[in-house]
Amino acid sequence: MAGHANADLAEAFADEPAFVPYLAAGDPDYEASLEYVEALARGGADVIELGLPFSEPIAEGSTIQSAIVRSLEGGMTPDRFFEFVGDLDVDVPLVCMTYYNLIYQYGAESGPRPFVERAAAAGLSGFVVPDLPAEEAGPLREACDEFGLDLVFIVAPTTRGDRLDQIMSQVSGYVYVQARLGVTGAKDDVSGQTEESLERIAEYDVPKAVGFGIKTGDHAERIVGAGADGIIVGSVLVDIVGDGTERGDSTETIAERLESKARELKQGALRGYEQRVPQAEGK
Amino acid sequence: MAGHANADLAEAFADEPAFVPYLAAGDPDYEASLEYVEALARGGADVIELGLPFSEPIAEGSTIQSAIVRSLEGGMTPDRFFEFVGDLDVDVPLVCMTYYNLIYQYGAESGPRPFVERAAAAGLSGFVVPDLPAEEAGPLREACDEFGLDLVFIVAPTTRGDRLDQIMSQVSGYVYVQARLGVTGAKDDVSGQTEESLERIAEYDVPKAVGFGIKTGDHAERIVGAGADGIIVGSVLVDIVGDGTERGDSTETIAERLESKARELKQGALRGYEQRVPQAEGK
Amino acid sequence: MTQKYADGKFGEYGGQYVPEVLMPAIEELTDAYERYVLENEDGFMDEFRARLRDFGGRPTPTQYAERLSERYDREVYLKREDLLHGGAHKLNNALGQVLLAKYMGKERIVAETGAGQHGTATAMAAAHLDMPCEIYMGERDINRQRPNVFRMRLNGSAVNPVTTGRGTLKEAISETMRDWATNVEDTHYVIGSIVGPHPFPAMVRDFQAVISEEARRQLDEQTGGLPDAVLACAGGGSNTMGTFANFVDDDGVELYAVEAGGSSLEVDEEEGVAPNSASLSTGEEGVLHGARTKVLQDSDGQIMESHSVSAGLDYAGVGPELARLVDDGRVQAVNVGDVSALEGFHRLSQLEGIIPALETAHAFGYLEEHSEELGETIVVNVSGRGDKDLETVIEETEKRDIENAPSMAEFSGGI
Amino acid sequence: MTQKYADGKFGEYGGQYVPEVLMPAIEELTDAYERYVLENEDGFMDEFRARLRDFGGRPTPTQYAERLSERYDREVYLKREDLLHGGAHKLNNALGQVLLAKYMGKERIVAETGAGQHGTATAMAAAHLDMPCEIYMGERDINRQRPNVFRMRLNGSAVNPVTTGRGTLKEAISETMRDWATNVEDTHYVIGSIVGPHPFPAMVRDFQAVISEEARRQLDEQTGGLPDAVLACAGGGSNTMGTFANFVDDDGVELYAVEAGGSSLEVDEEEGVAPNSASLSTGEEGVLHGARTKVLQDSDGQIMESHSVSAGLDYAGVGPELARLVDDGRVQAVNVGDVSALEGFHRLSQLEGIIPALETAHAFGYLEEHSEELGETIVVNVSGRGDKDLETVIEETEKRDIENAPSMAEFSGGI
Ligand SMILES: Cc1ncc(COP(=O)(O)O)c(C=O)c1O
Ligand SMILES: Cc1ncc(COP(=O)(O)O)c(C=O)c1O
Repeated sequence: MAGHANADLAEAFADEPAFVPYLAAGDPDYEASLEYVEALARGGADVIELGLPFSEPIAEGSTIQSAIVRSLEGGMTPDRFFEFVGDLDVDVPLVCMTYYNLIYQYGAESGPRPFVERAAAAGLSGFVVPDLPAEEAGPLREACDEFGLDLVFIVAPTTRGDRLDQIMSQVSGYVYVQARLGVTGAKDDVSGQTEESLERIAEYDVPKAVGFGIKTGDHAERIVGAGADGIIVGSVLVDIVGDGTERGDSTETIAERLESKARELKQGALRGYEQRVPQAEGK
Repeated sequence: MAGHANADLAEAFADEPAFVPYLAAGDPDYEASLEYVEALARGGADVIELGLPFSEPIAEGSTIQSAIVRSLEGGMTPDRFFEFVGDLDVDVPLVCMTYYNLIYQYGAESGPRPFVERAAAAGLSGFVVPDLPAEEAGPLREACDEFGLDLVFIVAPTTRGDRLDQIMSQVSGYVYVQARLGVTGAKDDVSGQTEESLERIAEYDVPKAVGFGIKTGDHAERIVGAGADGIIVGSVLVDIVGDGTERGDSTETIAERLESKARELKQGALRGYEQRVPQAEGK
Repeated sequence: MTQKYADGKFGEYGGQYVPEVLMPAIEELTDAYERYVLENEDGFMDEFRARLRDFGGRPTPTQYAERLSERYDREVYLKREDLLHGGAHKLNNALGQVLLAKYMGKERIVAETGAGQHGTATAMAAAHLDMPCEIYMGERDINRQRPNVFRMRLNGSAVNPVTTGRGTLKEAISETMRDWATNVEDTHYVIGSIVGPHPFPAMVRDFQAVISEEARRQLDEQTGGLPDAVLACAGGGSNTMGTFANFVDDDGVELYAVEAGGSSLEVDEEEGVAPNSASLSTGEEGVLHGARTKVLQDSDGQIMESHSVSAGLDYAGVGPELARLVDDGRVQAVNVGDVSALEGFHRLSQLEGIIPALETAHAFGYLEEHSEELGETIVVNVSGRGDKDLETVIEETEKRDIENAPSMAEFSGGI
Repeated sequence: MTQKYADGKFGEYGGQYVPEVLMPAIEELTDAYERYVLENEDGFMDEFRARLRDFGGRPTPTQYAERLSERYDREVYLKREDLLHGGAHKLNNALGQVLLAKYMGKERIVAETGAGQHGTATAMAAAHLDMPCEIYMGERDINRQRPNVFRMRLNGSAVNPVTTGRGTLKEAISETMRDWATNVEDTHYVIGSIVGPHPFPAMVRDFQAVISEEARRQLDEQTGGLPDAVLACAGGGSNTMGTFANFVDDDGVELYAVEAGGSSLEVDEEEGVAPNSASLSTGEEGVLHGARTKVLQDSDGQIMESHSVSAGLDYAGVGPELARLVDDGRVQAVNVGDVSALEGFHRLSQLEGIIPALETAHAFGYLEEHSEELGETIVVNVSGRGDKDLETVIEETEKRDIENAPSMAEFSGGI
């Protein structure tokens, strides 16, 4: 574990591989979105990444962009987001995934502290901020330490050497291992870069959650089999919300689909872990 | 009279002021055009200027341009033109008004000679070539001398000094005194430049015919009263042809109108001459 | 050529707020910038200068504007970037970056474009240097700027429509960053102004600084001195910083960044819309497209849609260096609205025989309104020519009944 | 600057075949030409040169074309007149004549235009020099070239539609001569090419000769020598003679005037139509618009309607000096058809990042077809940029299925 360990996030990875789903809060509207997030929890989520939508999501592919547009059009704002967190009936840790400008602008005082304070009060456990590199993360890291929240960083296939050290010295909770180049989005294959990435960061003592492109239980199985401590899954779930909404399906139907997809992914992860444990023990 | 005096043109100005009407040959078609030219002769023409249409008539205003387009569309060519002259039943001298390129291109041999030879054979008396200045007129002048035809030149309100001398040394038949700046076209007033122009060339011993803009018997009267030896009238006659054709009037009707307009102009010229003769005698 | 702020920070502005996946590329680019641009390694800057001269047509003149000078009773000079190949200052930067990409061994170019000026400049540079090129452009902009789309296609570039959001420049930048994040290893992102993460703001400024380098020398040749005021329109701010860079140290020279005041400086928070693009004048500090800078945003920090009659100024952010210079009081952030810009457009066309870009026209709007405060000798940057704007001018002039315009009646249906 | 044939005769070509009413103006102009242009009286030529530099953007570069050089395995250089203010070589002449008119005390300018390039150049020069200006343009051309009409209007010129004949350039010239004949005392006629009565052919050549003056020097700076071949497209021939003038005495330099071969070199005598504009290659001696020269005419001497995909080459005559140089064997009269020109247009756009005027593209069509005969070092004049031609290119490319063109599908409806 790295130098920062403020919240309960790492614990979620302690016993078995963690399933970390993502949804944009408020997609397509506040009420339905509460149902969907709760369905993920029922389906076996160990941590949930909740997107607070920003108007310029430069790290997202088209699926999550669309979710962000729907959520913004539904009236989502930072304050509504904190309300949303309060209204959620789940008992897994929640991570806020958003862009730095929203964190920076929040509250009267300039800088990230007011946002973090409010997040802590709302019961959030940490943050992922895709446009905040370690070099610029000082003030947010400090505020997280002050309020006991985790700050998750993303490690890309291209991250190496000094950069990797710097990120690893700042991360807490878990590290988000980006499985491939590019932006978020479900893919039909598992990136060959995953194992290589996991190997590169093996020595660092922090849970490693792999994301970007995971779509099925099989993907999850293979990734956990390759050594991941958890899987992060976003676009395929967001698609369930988006497609169902577009087709006019009921909230319950969509929630059921999410729950069963979550189950599939969690089961996959567990299978991967089972394959691995004996091997690991064999070493 | 200048150094060149080849044909019978000057004679037409000898006894009384000459009325010199213009029509484009073949406007709007061959047969009707024959009638129109003959009507002018009946109306009192002393010389007739027959336009051989050229595709780029840079010295003509819109009225005569339109006549040229009609005539070309009716199939007029240099050879048809000579036929036309042969078919005409009039006994006044005929002057061919055209642009230099048609003269230059005619016949197998390059240069103006074949055209002039053919014109002489057809019974024409001379030429007016608005885009041929005295400086470039040598070859045509020579050919005219060879075949006994006149070469009329235009003197503009801006022509003075050496240029005037040079023109006057080349001209034969009559000099065409351009009454105003610009291009051909009927006008509602008589140009004040006329008297000045006539004065400028008074000393030269060649008949002076004034043209550009003459429209009525009154115009004609004033211009001859001011000392002109003749009047050249085009656009107002071309308009009778153009308007009548457009309205679908019969060839006879149009021919009658031309004859009566010719009469009006000729009478006007005679009135002007009568006013002038006693004065001239009084001097 | 200024070499300031090579660390990528302009006071609190600047930085590198980008997804981690891009950081290695940005570090590689920073390294290349320092070596090739700042140190002229392998003669990069010499080649860049030579190509700007032979392909781009540099130097562009600094022209004494007789009739404007008479009108305002002061000496007005025009820096003629409208004469640069492609018709705007944009090529200085595009050519520099595509050439740099070549030096870096990249095999593919991506770029965003709004009005299409940066896109066409990049497509020209890419054709010239034989680099495959894809341009991202908002779908709405594609429909508004068809001739520029066609020009890019003629130069052999692909034009990728961006359908997210409102389909304009802001979304195109985001989308180009996504492409870059996906193809970061063989691809260089040619950003179109002094915006984005370091080293872009410094690098684009250095490529554009040739404008003020020439203008300063040319004015000195003609007047034996420095101007009292330098005016340039500001969207992202590349022509502005290019025009200012070599005057920043001359304390006696006042620098005016003229932004698009649009139809009003008020914003509609509800709609997330600013009816202007005056981020320097009215924006708040924030993080957009990789840099901390002045941004048009609502109180939550969501970026607003900007608006201007000139598509090329229509951007919610501005270069971090300009933000800093404005805070420092070194640059005056001013603005004029759509009407004043249109009047400026017609005035320059009629009085000087130069049809300016609508972006450029803003500077002439400001000159008209404030000439008396600008001292004796004034340099105005003519950042581009207006051929691309003819349709817009017809429409916007008619709509507003601009006083000094010729009648638009016969062109009502467009041209 | 060549000063040959100041007497207005080029062998049997040239002369002054104009209505008498114009002769005094032509004599006055000849006098002014001799004093101001040939003798630099009152520093006329110095002022002209300074304005060409500061307003026009001269010198334009002579650029080494890397990819064309590679393609043809010889050294290809481009003289970049496309970078001149207004986007074509036309301004050299327009600025010279409007300035001359000022020196002559004239108070009004008239000009003809076909495609609108000479009209826009004249309108720009007139605005710059504060001269009222009226442009005659065929009605059909007005409808085909709306953006150029609008540009002239923006610069404050009146545009007078010419409805006679077929409403194109030929008729516009005739009509402008009529205006001149009417207003000859205070008006100067700015003719657009090296055509018309003396002194126009010599004078326009002298104003355009700056092209070859620069190209000769610039090429020498880059290669230490002269080119083997110089190519320029020829309509009336002003850019051609401008590009050739300072090479005419260099016997080792072959000069190629590339005319528009249109769709065919055959003529339709019946219709009075030549489906090309190749008057140098196929025309016969005749008199048109004030000069004896090579002319597309039928056997009677009626002038034919010419045709080319490029409006600016679409003229039935050609400058008398070029006619003479072709007869003398000093200039090679060659031509390429519409298809070859369109391919040349796309080739230059894609390979060099320069979108040329369709007129210019003819020279590149010829280069492609005959590069092997042109020696080691070739200069091609890029007489103008192609922004004005985008609509035409879409239409004509689609119609013909040009091989090297990008797909026009998405632009089918026009842009
Ligand atoms: C002519 C012109 N001027 C100015 C601008 C504004 O850009 P910047 O502020 O980055 O120079 C643009 C952008 O397209 C432009 O085309
Ligand atoms: C770009 C360009 N090149 C060439 C020409 C042909 O004219 P000239 O032969 O007189 O140079 C034109 C005429 O409009 C033109 O616009």
